[in-house]
Amino acid sequence: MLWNLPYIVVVLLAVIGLAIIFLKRNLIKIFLGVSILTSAVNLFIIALGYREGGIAPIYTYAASEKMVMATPQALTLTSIVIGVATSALMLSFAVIIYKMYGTVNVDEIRELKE
Amino acid sequence: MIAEWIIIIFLAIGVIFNTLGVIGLLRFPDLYTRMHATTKATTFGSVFTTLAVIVYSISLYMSTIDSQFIVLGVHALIAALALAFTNAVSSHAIARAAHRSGVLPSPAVVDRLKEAGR
Amino acid sequence: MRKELSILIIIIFGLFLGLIALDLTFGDPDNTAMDDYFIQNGQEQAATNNIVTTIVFDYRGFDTLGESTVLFTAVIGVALMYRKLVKGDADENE
Amino acid sequence: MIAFILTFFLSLFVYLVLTAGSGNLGLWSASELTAGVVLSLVTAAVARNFLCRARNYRMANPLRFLLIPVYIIGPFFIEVIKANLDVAYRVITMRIRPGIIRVSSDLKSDLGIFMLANSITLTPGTITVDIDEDTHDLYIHNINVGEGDEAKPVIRDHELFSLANLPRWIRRIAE
Amino acid sequence: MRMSKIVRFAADVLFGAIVIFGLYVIMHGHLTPGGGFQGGAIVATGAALVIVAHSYEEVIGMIKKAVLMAQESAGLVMFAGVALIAIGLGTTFFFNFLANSGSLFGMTVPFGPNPGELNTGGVLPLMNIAVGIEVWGGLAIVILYMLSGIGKKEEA
Amino acid sequence: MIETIIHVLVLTGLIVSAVLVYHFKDLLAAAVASGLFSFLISLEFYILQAPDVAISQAAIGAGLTTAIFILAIRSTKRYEEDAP
Amino acid sequence: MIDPFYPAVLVLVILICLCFIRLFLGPTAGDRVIAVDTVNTLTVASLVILGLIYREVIFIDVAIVYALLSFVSTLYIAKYLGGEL
Repeated sequence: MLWNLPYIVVVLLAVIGLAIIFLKRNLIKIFLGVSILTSAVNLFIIALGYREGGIAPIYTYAASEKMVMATPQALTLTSIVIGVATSALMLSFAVIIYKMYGTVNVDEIRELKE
Repeated sequence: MIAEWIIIIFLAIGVIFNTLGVIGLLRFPDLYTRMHATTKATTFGSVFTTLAVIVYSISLYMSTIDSQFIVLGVHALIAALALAFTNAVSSHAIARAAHRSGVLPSPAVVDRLKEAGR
Repeated sequence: MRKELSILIIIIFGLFLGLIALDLTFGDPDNTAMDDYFIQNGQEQAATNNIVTTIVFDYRGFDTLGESTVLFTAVIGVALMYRKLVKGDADENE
Repeated sequence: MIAFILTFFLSLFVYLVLTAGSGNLGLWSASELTAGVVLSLVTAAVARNFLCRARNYRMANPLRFLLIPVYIIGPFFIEVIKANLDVAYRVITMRIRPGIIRVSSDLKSDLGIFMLANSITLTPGTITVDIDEDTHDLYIHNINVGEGDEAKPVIRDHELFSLANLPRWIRRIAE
Repeated sequence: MRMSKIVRFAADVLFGAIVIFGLYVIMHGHLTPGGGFQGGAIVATGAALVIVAHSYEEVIGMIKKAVLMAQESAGLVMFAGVALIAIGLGTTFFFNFLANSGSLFGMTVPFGPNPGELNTGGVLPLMNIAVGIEVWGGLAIVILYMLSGIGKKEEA
Repeated sequence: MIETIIHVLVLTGLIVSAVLVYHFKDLLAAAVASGLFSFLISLEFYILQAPDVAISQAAIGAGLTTAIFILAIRSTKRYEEDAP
Repeated sequence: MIDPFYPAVLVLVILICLCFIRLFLGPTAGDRVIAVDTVNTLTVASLVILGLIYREVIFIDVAIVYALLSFVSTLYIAKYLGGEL
């Protein structure tokens, strides 16, 4: 019914995230792009496990009903929490770079490093 | 049967006020008047759609004595309360921040806060 | 020059991903043997209703141990970096 | 110590509301009740210095707590409905006359100021923009300033509400 | 600087509610959606709410970094310890030795949305609590340190 | 049928908010759009029957990620200067 | 008797999409923030109704989390805009 529209959306989101990473020169903007890319990957993993007409993998009613695959959800669950910690780490790198060089533009940082 | 009509009426009220809120968000001239539309109308509308859910859960509990509908109604009520509480405070915070950052109400007959010099 | 190259790389990568995406089918996954095992046996083996928690902490607990270690390390990294950044702050908390 | 006990009972109440309908001891099961007591102790240990920051225990009286739902369902809700019809009218006709005016109230406690500010934000075509921390005067943005109100330096709080006298209710609850 | 009085009062009231709700999510992780990661993140966000409503100097007096750091380490150690007990009992790593044993957390679970059977799940509730404590401490301390980075900067 | 329309609308919103993150020069606005992206992807997880992940994404994306980005923007600078 | 909920949630999602216009246009950052705040409110309402449509009681927890915690990011942005952070 939906064909594979979610996968197309995942591809578009990944392309937008990559475009931000490649084309923008501001470090904070680049980290926003990284977080978008992470979310796209999470959405891809969840969409892989979706079954048409399935219910959530929690036994609220009796068993033997069609359930959505549970392993992708378990993997995504931890990856989101890890994602915020790593993005905090990246942002603290950005803050330190700003302290040292006075800018967060990657081109200027590269020039200043010479 | 009465419950169905109550649900339909509540949903209609909720949807209409949400729509008016979003139209106000798009139509009003400056930030503060937009905030009037969003804060009051959308909070009211969302609380009413949640009330429809609560009425539905009560009617289901009346017909089938199943304790999970108590859970449904109570949690929806908590969601509505949290929504009203946080929306009021956050709109105050945004209005204060906007006024401090220099966004003044553009059509305004009087601005006592600016006269107070804060 | 570099900008055009970047755009080219992005377009190629996007087309590559798009070809993969067109191959997959949404809403009907193929290999589900492992998940079916988890869904059918998870409830009685671990006595839980939530299969996701069962997988996170029981069947794949080793993964979770690794990930919580990653979380710990990232937080320690942030703490060390900021403790070096803010000198006068170190004495009021130790 | 009083703060600890108050936080304990409030969080126990919230937990019991969250888990209502789980068993047959009243509405709760035995394990839920045990867990509720333990978790409320943890919450009280963590949050005891936050809830009762002002060290003002006037609200410990349960009768005042029971007045809050009455306030929300009764006069407050009527004012909310009127304010929403007013906003709907202004959205459709765009007939607005906005301005920021100053409102004085003689409420002193934190809860009173908080309830008045939130009632003003949600009800009569007004939004609380700022608060004077010393005199507790509120600066509010009114979407339709009444004729002649822009000349007055200060407006009393009960002049804003037309159907029910909300400040009097708040004074009865919080002062 | 701190925010206005209304926001501060709301933050103080909501902090308790968020903490008890986060603990509810942690405790019911094996019955309803939720668990250690989600509940810990919710409580940490509550801590972020308190941090944003007050000034940095007040926050330092209320929330101690050393406590949060100890909490994070204790969570990780507890998580690994529960997994190691299984080896001590002669089974494999991460074996759910408490499930269906009849003792603490050892009941079998019926079907239902909120059956109130908290006493189930074997070691899963213990692990949920451990991970919850770890995530709570970790994410709260991230916010606190990132706030400390800007506290002294602008005046210099 | 209506479910499909809802699904398509949410997916469209995801793409639009991601494009807005790319478009804004003001980093604060970009962070706001990123927060909106987090909310919508949480709604998408909810529709895909993953409530665990939806809670996680709502807690993290709604509160913490935006807060961390705002703190970092405050520590550095707000506007992204135009690269030559 | 689940019929009236479907059109309601459809309208809510359409309204969410309309808020993007203000997010895109908004001359100041404050306008964008109130657009996001509106999206939060509408999303909580649609989450509650969707939870009812799926007949899953436990899904309502997500809406509570949402309603409680979207407040925090709004406060951070407001504090930054007001120059108090």
